[in-house]
Amino acid sequence: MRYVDEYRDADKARALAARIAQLCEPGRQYKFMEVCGGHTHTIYKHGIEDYLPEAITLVHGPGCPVCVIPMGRVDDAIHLAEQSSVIMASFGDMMRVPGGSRSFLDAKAAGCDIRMVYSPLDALKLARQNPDRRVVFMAIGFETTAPSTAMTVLRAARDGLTNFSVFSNHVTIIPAIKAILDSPDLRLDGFLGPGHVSTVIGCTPYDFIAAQHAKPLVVAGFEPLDILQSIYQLMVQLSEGRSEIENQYSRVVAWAGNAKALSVLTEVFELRPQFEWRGLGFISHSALQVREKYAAFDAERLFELPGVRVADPKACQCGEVLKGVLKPWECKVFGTACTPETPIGTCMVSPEGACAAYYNFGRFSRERLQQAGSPLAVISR
Amino acid sequence: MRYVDEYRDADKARALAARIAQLCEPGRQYKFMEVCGGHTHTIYKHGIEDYLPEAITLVHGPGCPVCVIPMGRVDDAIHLAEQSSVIMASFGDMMRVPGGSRSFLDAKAAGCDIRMVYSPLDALKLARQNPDRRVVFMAIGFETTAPSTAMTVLRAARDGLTNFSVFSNHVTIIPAIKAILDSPDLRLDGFLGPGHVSTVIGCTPYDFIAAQHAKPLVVAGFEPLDILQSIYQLMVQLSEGRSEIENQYSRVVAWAGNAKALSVLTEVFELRPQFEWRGLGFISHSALQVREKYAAFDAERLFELPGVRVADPKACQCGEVLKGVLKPWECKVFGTACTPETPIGTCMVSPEGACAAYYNFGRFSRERLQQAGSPLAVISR
Amino acid sequence: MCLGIPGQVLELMTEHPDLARVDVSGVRRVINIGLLDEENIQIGDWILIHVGFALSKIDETEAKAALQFLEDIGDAYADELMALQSSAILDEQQAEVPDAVRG
Amino acid sequence: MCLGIPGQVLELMTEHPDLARVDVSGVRRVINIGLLDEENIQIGDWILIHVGFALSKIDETEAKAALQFLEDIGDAYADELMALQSSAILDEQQAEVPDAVRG
Amino acid sequence: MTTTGELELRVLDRIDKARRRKAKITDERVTLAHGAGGKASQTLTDAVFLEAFRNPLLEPLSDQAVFGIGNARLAFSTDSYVVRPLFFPGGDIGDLAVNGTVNDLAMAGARPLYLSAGFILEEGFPLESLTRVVASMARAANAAGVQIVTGDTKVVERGKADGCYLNTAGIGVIEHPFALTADAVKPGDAVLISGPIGEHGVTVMLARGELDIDSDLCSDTAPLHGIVADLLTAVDGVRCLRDATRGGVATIVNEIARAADVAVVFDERAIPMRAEVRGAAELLGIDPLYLACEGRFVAFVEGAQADAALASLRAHPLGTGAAIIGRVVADPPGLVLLKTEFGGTRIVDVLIGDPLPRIC
Amino acid sequence: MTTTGELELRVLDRIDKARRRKAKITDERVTLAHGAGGKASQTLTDAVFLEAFRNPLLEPLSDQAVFGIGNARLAFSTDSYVVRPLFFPGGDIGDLAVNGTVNDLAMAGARPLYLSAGFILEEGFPLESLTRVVASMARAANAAGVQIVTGDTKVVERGKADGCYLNTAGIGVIEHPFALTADAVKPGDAVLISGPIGEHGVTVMLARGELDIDSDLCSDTAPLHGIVADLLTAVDGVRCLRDATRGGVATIVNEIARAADVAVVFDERAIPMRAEVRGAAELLGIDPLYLACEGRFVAFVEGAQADAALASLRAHPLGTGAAIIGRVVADPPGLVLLKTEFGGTRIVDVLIGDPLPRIC
Ligand code: SF4
Ligand code: SF4
Ligand SMILES: [Mg+2]
Ligand SMILES: [Mg+2]
Ligand SMILES: [Mg+2]
Ligand SMILES: [Mg+2]
Ligand SMILES: [Mg+2]
Ligand SMILES: [Mg+2]
Ligand SMILES: [Mg+2]
Ligand SMILES: [Mg+2]
Ligand SMILES: [Mg+2]
Ligand SMILES: [Mg+2]
Repeated sequence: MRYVDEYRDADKARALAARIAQLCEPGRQYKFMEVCGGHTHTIYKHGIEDYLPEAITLVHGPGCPVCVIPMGRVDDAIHLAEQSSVIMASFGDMMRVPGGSRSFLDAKAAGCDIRMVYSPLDALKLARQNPDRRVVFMAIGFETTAPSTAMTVLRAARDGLTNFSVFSNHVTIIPAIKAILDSPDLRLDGFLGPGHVSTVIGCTPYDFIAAQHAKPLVVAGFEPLDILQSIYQLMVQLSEGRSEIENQYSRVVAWAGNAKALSVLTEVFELRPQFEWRGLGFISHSALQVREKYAAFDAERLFELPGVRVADPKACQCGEVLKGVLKPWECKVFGTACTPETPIGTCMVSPEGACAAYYNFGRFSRERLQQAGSPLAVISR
Repeated sequence: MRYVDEYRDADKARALAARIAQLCEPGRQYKFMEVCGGHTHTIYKHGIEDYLPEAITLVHGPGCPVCVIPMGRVDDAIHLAEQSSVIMASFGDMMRVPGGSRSFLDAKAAGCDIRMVYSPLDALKLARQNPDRRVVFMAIGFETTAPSTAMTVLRAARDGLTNFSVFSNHVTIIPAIKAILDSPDLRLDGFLGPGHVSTVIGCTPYDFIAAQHAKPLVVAGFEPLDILQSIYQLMVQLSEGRSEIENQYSRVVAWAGNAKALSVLTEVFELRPQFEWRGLGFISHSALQVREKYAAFDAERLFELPGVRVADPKACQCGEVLKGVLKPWECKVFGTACTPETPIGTCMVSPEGACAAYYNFGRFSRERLQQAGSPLAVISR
Repeated sequence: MCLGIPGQVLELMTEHPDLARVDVSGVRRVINIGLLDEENIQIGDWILIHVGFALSKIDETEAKAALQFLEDIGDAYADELMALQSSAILDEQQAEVPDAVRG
Repeated sequence: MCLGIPGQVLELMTEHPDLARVDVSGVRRVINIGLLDEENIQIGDWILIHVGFALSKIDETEAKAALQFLEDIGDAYADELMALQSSAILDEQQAEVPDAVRG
Repeated sequence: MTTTGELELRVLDRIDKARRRKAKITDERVTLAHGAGGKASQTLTDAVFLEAFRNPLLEPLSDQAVFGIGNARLAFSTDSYVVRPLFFPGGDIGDLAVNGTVNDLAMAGARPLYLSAGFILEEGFPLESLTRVVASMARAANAAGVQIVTGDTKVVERGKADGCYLNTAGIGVIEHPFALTADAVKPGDAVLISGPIGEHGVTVMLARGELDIDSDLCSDTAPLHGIVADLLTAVDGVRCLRDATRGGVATIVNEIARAADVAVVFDERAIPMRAEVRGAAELLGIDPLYLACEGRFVAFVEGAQADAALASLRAHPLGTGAAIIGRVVADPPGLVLLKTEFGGTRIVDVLIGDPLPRIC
Repeated sequence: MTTTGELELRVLDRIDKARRRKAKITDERVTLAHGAGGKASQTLTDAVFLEAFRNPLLEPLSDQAVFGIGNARLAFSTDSYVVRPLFFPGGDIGDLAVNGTVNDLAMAGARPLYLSAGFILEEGFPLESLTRVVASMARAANAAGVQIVTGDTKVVERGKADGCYLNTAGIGVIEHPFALTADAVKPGDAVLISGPIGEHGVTVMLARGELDIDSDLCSDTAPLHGIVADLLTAVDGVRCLRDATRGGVATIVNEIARAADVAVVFDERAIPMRAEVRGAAELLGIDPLYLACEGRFVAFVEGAQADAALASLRAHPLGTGAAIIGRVVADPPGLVLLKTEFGGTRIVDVLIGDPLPRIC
């Protein structure tokens, strides 16, 4: 596959890894946060950590749209799905996410009409095919996904559909990064920037990270060499004493982002005063709601919602994991009470969640890895 | 079973049969019509003909509600069932009755929501259970059944139900008997009167048969001894030169019928100017329609119906069979093209239909019967 | 015409005066007796059931009289048969019939 | 974040100017390219697909430059390895690793 | 009257020929009748399944195939179970699925050994119900002395099934020398039933609740290989056995009459039936001869051994209500007759479609 | 960093213990995950079915039971088929149902002989479709040299099924001396696959049409007993065979790693896969290792005979794409690892529920 296979080459990885290792100052520890859950997934799926010296630690960030949905919003969505007139359309990712007592999958098994879709446009198609039902699209995602939802709303408006609405849970990444930078627990040396969010918002919104917090950020692609190269670029900046915004993913990300996508997003959505993030609490101006102008397509306006805030389970340490303060396996219930089969927190549900990624792909010790022939073991000796 | 077993006693049957045989005038042939399909069914199911001398022939009449429904009405009913909002409720008897191209069973297999009910009240229950659907009750039957439909309409009216209606195909027996008496093809010596119709209408409506046509009629019960006894009573009348209306079924039928049932019937229904009977053509004042007052429960007023008249299949001789002019096996397609599995005419569908009764129960020759040990064979020698 | 089955009233539904629980040879169903308003139906009464409604109350006196008539005819016939049995013709006839179908 | 996959435009839907048929390694789907209005998408172009929409057009020049950078690093490393190979240590290490997992 | 008589005979011959013609499917769609065990089911089996799969082992269309592997004679059978409701007085889909296949093996005189179990579950089916069904299967397997040794589970989306469907297949070993086949049946044979008919059919029909009829009836579901083994030990003139499931006694006896080209004459008075079964049948206008049993079988036995066979059946707890209910005669071939309680004679034909309640 | 390392090790041990704990069902209702072949399916099987039916033949939870009757060693297996759509490029529910059971028998090294066929049809199912399915079964049976010798048909009301469900059960005879069992697998064994993975899974997923993705892929459905027989003749070090159906290669290899208490290390680069399968998997965010095949099997073979086994597989028309895809090692017991193309190592765990497309 073009633009994929080239970035999975083990020889180039070894070369990059050697350079990265060479850049480590003896005795110094480096902590980089990959903001984006997609990166977390790639890191574990391809075993990228095997190429990193012990001095470098990757810390998983809050950029997993499924992980940050609070339970109360899931319950609201299930409440919608329970209306006999409603067909709930959702990405597969949402199906297992637990609300206060159950997930979409549970609700579906109990009789709710919940359909998996690949695209918000598929939800629109459902609305056309079922004129006597009300189709609600469970809209989740960061700035990457919000323009697609917005385009879909615009099309529904153009076509005069009266049985389609979106339940917007779209969030924005910058306030989440700010919350993390403001957290006293965490000392970070730099960031891997979310490449696909940047296809929309570009690279300039990260300027404050370099300017105000003096941290480097490299907007990174999603293939393993992209990540390794981005780490290399971070290490180079640190070794040179720089803290700048760089774009490793320039084949896909334009520095200015996608103007059309931004304008569509802004046409349909506006910032909410504040929004609850799972584990992180309320963050102001961190989420998108449908504008008054498109009220006819806003499930929150069309339906009554319980809107009950549900406290996270006591055992759940997702907040700490999402902020990068805890490694997944440091959570007390990790892998025992909380597994992908019986998730307590959202981070164990989404394939982009740090706990799920670590449990599914990375659950073994460095020692065992070396026995199994880690490339690092080969390189570092 | 009380009031059942006592009337199935073979010893008494032999005694009655002997008396009947004794009453036959040598050389004379007797033809009696059992007006009612229920009688036809009993006659074949219990093998009553085995007790009758060859001089007596039973001729099957038009009193099978399913048999006389014209194909166009079945098509209309299927048209109703095809409306996605409609639940069609029907007695099991109707399920296999062919319309112009298909039956309820076919329509159900093709996706129509058609439910079998035991009582019109069950259809009412369906309406209560499915407030967002429109339940149509396929009302068929003679005066026996019409009061039950009427009671159900009255109850729907009392309870203010807005999603229940009846598609009335109720017919009345007297005009059909008149049509038969007016037919030039048939010479009858007497009638077995329809016992269950008489629970409602009583015995006086048959007076014209005795008075104007000088034929005896005995209102008969439905157990085999009831029928044998009724035949005996007919033979006694003939031997005594009488032609009167008698009530063999006096344990169930009051001479005056059931006043309450008649009043309920008259409250809800009125006579149609004319109505088509399968095989018999249009007969005036022979069927019931819902009165204006209960228009809200009349499917014919609530829905648009195609109302197309469909000609009977060419091969079909049901009309002749229903008038008693032909024996079932004298129809050219009987038992070959027309079987209960692939019925051409309605008489092959209903278990009360003469063709079905004869095909299912009676399909063997007198010769073979005698070999198998017919009681008649025993008695008559 | 139309299927009618005798059943015996087991219970009158006090809250629904037009309903009664009826037994038919050990199986039971609630039947609408609204068409028998004037019959003053009681527990133990026999009624004729059709499509969930009672159409008439069965008259035990009439039933007995009719059965008596049948029995009288039967007895008379039996006497005649007795007289006939001195001749062996009938026995011979029956022997030709297979066991299972012997009347 | 969010899954994005590169695909190549096979066909532009003339009747729906915001739709294109796109190939991803031999499987094909119609993708909405309405967010790339200003990119003047042509057959043969590569785009990044996300939830049925194209989010950006892939820049081949940038891609080549980036790959060149990786190759340069790779080549340099290979040269260093060559130099190392005179010592046999590395071969010995590799022999301990099972065949199937050898990098 | 001679001409009428002759005409009637000609008509009857014509009908007979029509009935013996090769089955042809005229329907465009599957209807419930195709699964009811009667004429439509037979037509479907003949015209679609047999036509496509034809082989000597399938051809007899018994409820089981019999073949040898190595030195063993084996019987192999399958059935799917879609009964609604899943739980009913006297049983549930679980014991039905075990006993049903055990009985199809038993009807070949086999000792059932191993069962498979295939579950098709509807999304949302309560696990508690599944556990009940499975526990009931385990109990039934235990009682029948068979082991469930292999299985499969599929889950389909809500609305694509009705809670739980089951399939069992079974293997049994035949350890006696008799070949129990339909075409072994001969005029002079006696027809026996192992107990009262129709209890399962009525129980399930009423348990659905749609008819609002209640009763104290229980399903007759039971494993029959024990009583069969006793019968085969007691009597060596057993020709053919058939459990009276879908389509009831009438349908299976018709199948055998056709296969053996003989007539069967039932004696209505001899047919054992509980009063409640009769009551329900009268109320609904259905014929109990077509009601399914799940723990009764019909045995065709050499006439001379009928009483010995009856004694053997009655000696087994599952056969206390056994009876001789008919005789095989030569004529009219392929037909089943009923000598009615009333003294008349009528035909008992194959069931057309599902038995529909007759009301008016 | 030692304390972190030690803590991590302690955590891993805790997890390992948790994973080995007896399966317990926590769900109240059946979900699609219980039928997907992954962890939920295993839990259901262990906690409900095995618990109730427990016997030595069922206990190994292979895809078939193996037992002796008389002097013959037999394999017995069943599967139900609920695939949607019924017809898809390269196959349909009919040949799937034949090949699926043939293959489960073949995985015991058995020669499949006889099949049963159980149909559950939805009222209204077009007879033309049924005829197509049946014809396809007949062709597949013919191709596989098996006979369909017994069957059953049930019809359920419209809306209570999805056109047509099938069950097949099969009997095969084992004519070689090897016991092919999961616990025979040992460190040092090689893991082979008979051809490229995931074609059936992707084909069916796309054929549903809901994703609006099209491709030229075809299902890989095929009968495997021939290629298995060749392999068993060529090589006597075959330890265990498993067809890579529901849950895909990942799931079945996990099952075996657990049963044998060994680790398996896959080499990602060696795993054969068509470009289209990869494309669809990337587009949908699913892992092809979990995609079902219906004509591929995994063979565990003594390490020294790996090349001979590979040669034997490649010599058969159904094995031209065969490959050695991994090795069995001792540690970490019960885990399956993947050496990625990129050079890293990761775990390949049992599938959780149905593979859901990952989009964001
Ligand atoms: S292990 Fe579970 S509860 Fe703990 S942080 Fe991870 S997802 Fe949350
Ligand atoms: S055989 Fe058929 S067509 Fe002829 S009269 Fe009877 S029902 Fe009508
Ligand atoms: Mg809903
Ligand atoms: Mg309808
Ligand atoms: Mg069977
Ligand atoms: Mg069976
Ligand atoms: Mg299976
Ligand atoms: Mg059977
Ligand atoms: Mg199997
Ligand atoms: Mg299988
Ligand atoms: Mg069967
Ligand atoms: Mg298998």
